[in-house]
Amino acid sequence: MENMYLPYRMFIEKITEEAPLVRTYRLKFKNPADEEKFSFKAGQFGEYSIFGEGESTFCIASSPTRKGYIECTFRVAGRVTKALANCEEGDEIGFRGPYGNTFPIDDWKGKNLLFIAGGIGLPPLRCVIWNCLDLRENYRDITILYGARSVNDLVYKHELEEWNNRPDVNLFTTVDPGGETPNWKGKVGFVPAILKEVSPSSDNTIAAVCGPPIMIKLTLPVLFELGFKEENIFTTLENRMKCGIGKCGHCAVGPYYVCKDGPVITYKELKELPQEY
Amino acid sequence: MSDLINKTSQFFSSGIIDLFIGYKKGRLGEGKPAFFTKPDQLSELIFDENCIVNLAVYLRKPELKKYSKIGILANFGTLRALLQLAAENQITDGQYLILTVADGKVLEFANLKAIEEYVANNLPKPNPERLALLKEIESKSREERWDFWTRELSSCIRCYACRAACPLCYCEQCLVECNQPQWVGVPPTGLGNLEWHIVRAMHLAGRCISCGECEAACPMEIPLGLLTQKLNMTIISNFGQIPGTKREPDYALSTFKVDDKENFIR
Amino acid sequence: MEYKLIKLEKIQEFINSLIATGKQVLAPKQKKEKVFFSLIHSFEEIAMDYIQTAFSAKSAVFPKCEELYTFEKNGKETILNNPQAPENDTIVFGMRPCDGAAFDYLATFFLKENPDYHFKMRYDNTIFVGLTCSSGDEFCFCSSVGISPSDTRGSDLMLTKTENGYYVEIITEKGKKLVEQFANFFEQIEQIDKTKYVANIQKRFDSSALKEKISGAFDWERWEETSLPCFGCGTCAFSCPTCTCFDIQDEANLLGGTRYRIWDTCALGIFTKHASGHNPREKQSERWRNRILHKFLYTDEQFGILSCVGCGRCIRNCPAELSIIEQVNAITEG
Amino acid sequence: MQEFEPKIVAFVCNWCTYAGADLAGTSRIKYATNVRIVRFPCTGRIDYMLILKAFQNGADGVIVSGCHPNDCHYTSGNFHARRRWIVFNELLELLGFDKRRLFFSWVSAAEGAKWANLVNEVVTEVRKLGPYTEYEKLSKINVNSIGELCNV
Amino acid sequence: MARIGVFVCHCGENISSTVDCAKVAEIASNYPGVVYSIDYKYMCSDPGQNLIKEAIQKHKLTGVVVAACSPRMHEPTFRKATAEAGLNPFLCEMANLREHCSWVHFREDSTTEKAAELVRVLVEKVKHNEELFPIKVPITKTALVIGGGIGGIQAALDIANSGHKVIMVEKNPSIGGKMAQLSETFPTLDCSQCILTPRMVEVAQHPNITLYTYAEIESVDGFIGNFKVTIRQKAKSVDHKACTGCGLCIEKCPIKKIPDEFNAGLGNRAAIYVPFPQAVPNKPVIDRNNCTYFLKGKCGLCKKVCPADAIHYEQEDELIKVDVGAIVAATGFDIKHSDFFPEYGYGKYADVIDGLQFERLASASGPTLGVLKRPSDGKEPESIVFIACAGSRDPAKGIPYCSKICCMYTAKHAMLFKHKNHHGKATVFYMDIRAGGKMYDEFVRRAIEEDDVNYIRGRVSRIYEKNGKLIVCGVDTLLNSRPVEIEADMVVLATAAIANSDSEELAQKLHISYDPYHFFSEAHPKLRPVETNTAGIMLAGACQAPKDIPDTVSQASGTAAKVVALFSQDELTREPLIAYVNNNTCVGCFLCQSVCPYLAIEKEEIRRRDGTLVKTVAKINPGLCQGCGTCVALCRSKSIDIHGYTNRQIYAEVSALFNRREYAGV
Repeated sequence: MENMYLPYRMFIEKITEEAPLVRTYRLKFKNPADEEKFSFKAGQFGEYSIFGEGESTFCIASSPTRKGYIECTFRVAGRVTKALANCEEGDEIGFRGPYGNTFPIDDWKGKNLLFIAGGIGLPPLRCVIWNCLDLRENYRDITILYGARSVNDLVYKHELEEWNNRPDVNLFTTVDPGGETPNWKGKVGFVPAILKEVSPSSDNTIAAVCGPPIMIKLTLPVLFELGFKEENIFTTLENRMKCGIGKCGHCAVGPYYVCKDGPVITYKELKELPQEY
Repeated sequence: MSDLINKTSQFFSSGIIDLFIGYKKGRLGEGKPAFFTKPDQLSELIFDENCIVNLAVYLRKPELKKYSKIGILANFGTLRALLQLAAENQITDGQYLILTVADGKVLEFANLKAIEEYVANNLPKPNPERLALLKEIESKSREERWDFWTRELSSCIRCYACRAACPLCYCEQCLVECNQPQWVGVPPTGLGNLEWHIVRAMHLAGRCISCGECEAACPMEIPLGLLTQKLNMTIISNFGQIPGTKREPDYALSTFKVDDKENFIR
Repeated sequence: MEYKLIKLEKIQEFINSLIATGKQVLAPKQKKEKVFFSLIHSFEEIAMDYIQTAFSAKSAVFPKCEELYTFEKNGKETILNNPQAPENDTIVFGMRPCDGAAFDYLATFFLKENPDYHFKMRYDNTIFVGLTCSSGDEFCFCSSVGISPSDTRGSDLMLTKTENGYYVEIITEKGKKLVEQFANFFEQIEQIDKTKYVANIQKRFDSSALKEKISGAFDWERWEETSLPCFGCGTCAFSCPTCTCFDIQDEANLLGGTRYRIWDTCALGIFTKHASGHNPREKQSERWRNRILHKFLYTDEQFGILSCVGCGRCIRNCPAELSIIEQVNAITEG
Repeated sequence: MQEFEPKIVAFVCNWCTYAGADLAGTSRIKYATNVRIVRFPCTGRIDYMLILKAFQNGADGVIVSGCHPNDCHYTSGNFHARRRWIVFNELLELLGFDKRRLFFSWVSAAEGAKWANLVNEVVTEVRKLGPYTEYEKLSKINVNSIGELCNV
Repeated sequence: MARIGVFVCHCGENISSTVDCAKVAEIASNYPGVVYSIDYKYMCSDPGQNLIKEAIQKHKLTGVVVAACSPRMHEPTFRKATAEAGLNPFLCEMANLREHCSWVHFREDSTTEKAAELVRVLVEKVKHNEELFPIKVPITKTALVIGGGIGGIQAALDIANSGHKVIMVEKNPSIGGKMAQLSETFPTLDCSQCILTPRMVEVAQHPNITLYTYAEIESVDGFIGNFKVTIRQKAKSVDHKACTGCGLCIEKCPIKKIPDEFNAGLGNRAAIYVPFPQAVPNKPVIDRNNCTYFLKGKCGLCKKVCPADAIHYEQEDELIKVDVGAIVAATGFDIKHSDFFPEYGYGKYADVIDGLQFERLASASGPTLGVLKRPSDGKEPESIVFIACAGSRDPAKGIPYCSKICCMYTAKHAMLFKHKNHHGKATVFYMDIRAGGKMYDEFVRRAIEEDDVNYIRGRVSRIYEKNGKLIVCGVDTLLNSRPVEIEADMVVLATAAIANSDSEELAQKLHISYDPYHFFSEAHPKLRPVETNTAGIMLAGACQAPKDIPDTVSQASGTAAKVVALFSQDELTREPLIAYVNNNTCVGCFLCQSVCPYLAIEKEEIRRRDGTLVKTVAKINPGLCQGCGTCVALCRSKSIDIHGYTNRQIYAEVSALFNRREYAGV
């Protein structure tokens, strides 16, 4: 039997500075055998270890279609993320996972996809966005609406550029009023307002929303107004987690363990849960 | 008791209080904490020397914020805790309606100054049994003492019930929850446990009002109150400060005398 | 099922032989006012007459401080090491049937889904010897949660004290092996009717009424009022035989260290607190509600088992004298 | 057999003892190499927890030193520190901690020789005591322990 | 992301003779986070510093550890070099390989091992260093001088002459202080008022000085460069703008028998009065406690006679708010009075007087116009006994300190007496003669040798009256403690100099510390003798400790220099190594407040956007904090930390100790 708490030993292949205190690490397996048996799906997350400091939970931000590495994007907040931020390219860290459920992208085949993200909420969706883009033929329109507090706070700036240039993606980027720069070509305004402005069709469309709670709270009514059904709105939950495998109890919301029954959840399911997230 | 109940119910009916924290009969006949929101519940209200829980511990509960004025039936430890909390800027004069029962009579304290006077006049002598126990431990050899505490403290499961039960452990972030740096090892190893109990004792030195709730709450029967007691005795004998007797700041460790005596500095 | 008898005078020899053969015997032992499960070095240390230990014996399979793994730092490389499996069998001796049921629950919880390496390592290595309750107190309520004071669930061997000695029911293969290994202490006996040796534990609440009410109890308006005396010490959870929550913590220096899992509880405010400061369960009443609902609703939904076994420890240990029985009755009364 | 070389940490204030140790250097007074100095602004800054951490990290002895009473650069930091030490010392005493390994001293900026002597004395005394193991043993207690939930 | 550079200095051979510097650099290169490591002969030389600067840029260093001499020596050098390379200077730390290692150990493995470990400790520390920026505090270039004695006058003039504004507050109706009361000054015996009054006038006329007499300090807030002071201008009842100082009111005032403070009670004054003829300002005030109008509501004579209509009974105390950047406390001292010496009959025998009274008797402007007349009957004394150390150096009296000025003025008094009465008999009882000072000992010798003053070393046990004479009983310790009895017509006690009775109150208003005798405490007894612990508040004169005039004037000029130095900048730049509070975790117990020697911990209210109070937390005033960190160690929840010595930094240092595996090759 396997000690599920033992992480894979990974090394940092590449560090990208995304925004103030936000970084993306590309991780590769140290042991080729580990890489061999490892696979994951869009929406899953993992526990990233700095030995001696602890573990921190983030989603896998790269697409399962891109093999040989995983990427994570994190904001420096606590003890572990601070220690992570102190790492150099080539340094070793631990990773265990993948954990949790996935976006049901197979069920989404033939549908329009609407991704709405705010701030550091894009990384969980980036995974599924790339996954769908890499399987572009399976889906109809793909619309991405991404907002951040300021231009500087936008993450994945290069990829936003790339998506913007792709004819098969409708990208809308926006920054909060006052966060724009003189060269800013995107929109200015809060995500819910821009969503209203863009007003995508809800017909045969799946919406995936990820971002700060206040953004989600204000975006949902707009989605309902646009005619989205509760079961077609997906989001990901972020509770405090420790074990990742439904044992330690930290992330439990009633009988629902975010780490194993989530983190991907439809609004319909979310409504049924006790309001403890 | 009827006097107490009558008075308290008057406070309710005249709208002076809308919550009263007192005691009712517990499983072994002793008083257990009870919260009264209506005068008709007050028939259960009791107060005697077996009402030992320090009710001041409840005052920090966010659940109590919705009550406009709270009355509290204070035993001696609670009174001292209230003074100490006032000295530490945690409660203000007049914030609570404070009652106690002395010689069968209900006393209502007009202000903290009145509590100060009452406490000054009624300070009990240290419990001789506890002193004897402390003395017994102190008379052991250094190694025996180390062994004794290592064994006792190894029982600790780090539930922090001692902290939760202490009316003066009100920090929003306890030192053990500080992880940058991690001052105290969280795992309940012998080391982490020793560190925790050193921290607890040091943090209460000069602040502990000797209510004994920490030890009473300890599910592992660790005599941890002896540590705080010892330090309090040190503070009193060296610096003359008795915690929980003053409503203004009076903390031996934040002041000094040029001629403080010590014999261990080379 | 096989039945044996172990004479009163033999029990001492039996225990001492277990110890002599290197088994770790965990048995009730008196400390001050309370009885705790402790490692026993000889039979005399055991407190055989007790109603309930202050803590359950769950530490036998779920220690309060357990190595998940160790790591050594060697330059830029880290070497990870699995913890060592215990060398010797552990015997949990003299646990109450409620605890047996609790171990049954723990096995389900830890092993059904994402089986837990560390738990299994110890669980497989542990033999549970139950002891029928001949008496109970007003805090015992196993019968209210569908467990009897002579329940054999979760035990490998079940002992019942009779006039002639301890009547032994061999429940599992593990138990059988142990009896075979120490056969000379056991006598063959026919099955007997245990009833007269078994305590009568009153029903403290109506479990069917509870079942009816509990699913909608999250929004019950009296949580706050009924939990006011709780000051969040967490003793209920730490002493609970079925509470499984844990925290993961590292201890290390620059050369290496250990990743531990340690007991934790939802009763503490920091348990759910996010790094951002947001806390899904901000108030003690919410944490108290979570614990009650976890025991009586959530594990039922998850595994079809109530995770309260009616041992009464949380009531006996509560410094504010809150009672889970009173709480449940309050819920059922509405 | 090689002689035991104790590991000594010194927590010193910047203005007196650190300067005193500097003076020992400029005066070329030789003393044992066993000591490692950690610099603080003032003895008032020295947290008692750091003393414990030093032992946890393998120190066999700890020196805490600062300005003589009345000499504090900040006028009263050492007085506050002294009160804390008095209380802390009592706690260690009750706990049976091996206080022979903890040394408090006042060393002024002019007392380079006193500093050197202090270090040598401490090294000699701790060398006699041998390696400090009590603390290390503590860190193993309870790890994976199934039955020592309560030590009777 | 930690990218640390380690620079190991040989310091010529100072380090490299006992430490294998190359080895240290090599070991350090293997420490986690170290990306560059090198040793060099002289790191502090220009090429050495360039090495650091280049490495910072080339290797994008995020931290620098210079392993060289004591940071007390070259920390500024290397921090400056770091800053020049574009890295925040506070990301540079020094490991002390010279004073703490190479110079104190022999060349052996353990020395190199120690050196490498010292480097490691600093590497771990510097990983947690943060960018810090000097604190800038704007400065209001106005000084407040409290006290108009010679100390205050000197400080005020020096500051004002440097071009800065000065506000002087004097509690009496006139400036001048104690010096104005003296007859002559030692050791030159020049007339005190003659040398003082020009200075007083200069103050009054100086365009940069605003003078508030008959005024007190009500409250002081703020911090260095930014004090907000409220002055209470006591009601003078006389409009000084209108008053011409003609003196008619004083003449006509019916209440004339009020003991005169200026003459130490030996003369009388009126209820409306000018303290002394040369007073500045030379305009009267009404003493409301003794004025019939104020006591009984009628009289009004002064108002009637005033030709300028300057008498305003309805005047009220006025609170004046001023902003100042520095404060000079020059409040002077007092002497022990009356029944403190029952054994000397002071207060019982009119002819037992104190030194200040003697000054007034001897002064040409005094109540006797300079003729020495004894208070009881106005006779000129033939024999005077002077008793030095009356109260001073007497722990039993609670005054263990030396009052410093008495030896000198007693010699002066004896001399003055002898000069006025050549046949008089002057006897001095003394414990020791302390005449350290330029021309001081010569002065005392002159009294003994030229003026024939009889000095008896011994204490006086008792004085009693016999046949109209005062019998002074003492011993002569130089003659086997033989009892001596001296007949005297007058006895002068050199009573102890003590702090003003209101000095404690003022110290509390100023937030400065004071000693057990209520003299104000200087920041450092040797190196910062004119500053207090509260930045921006300085001392001048005897409010700090008993002082004579030259010392007072020197200190006042020193203080003025400090003030002027402060005012020479528009902003005060301070090292940012100060404490700070984590508002999220502070619970506002404020036990830290009393631990701060600088009273830098204030209360701050945390409010929601809608204005509701969340909590009150501690706040460190960056203008006051000096960075001792005592509050940091006291704070239970670790809500206070200190830049430069943060908990994380020090913890990392301690954790980095004793990891021996790295030294396998040593």
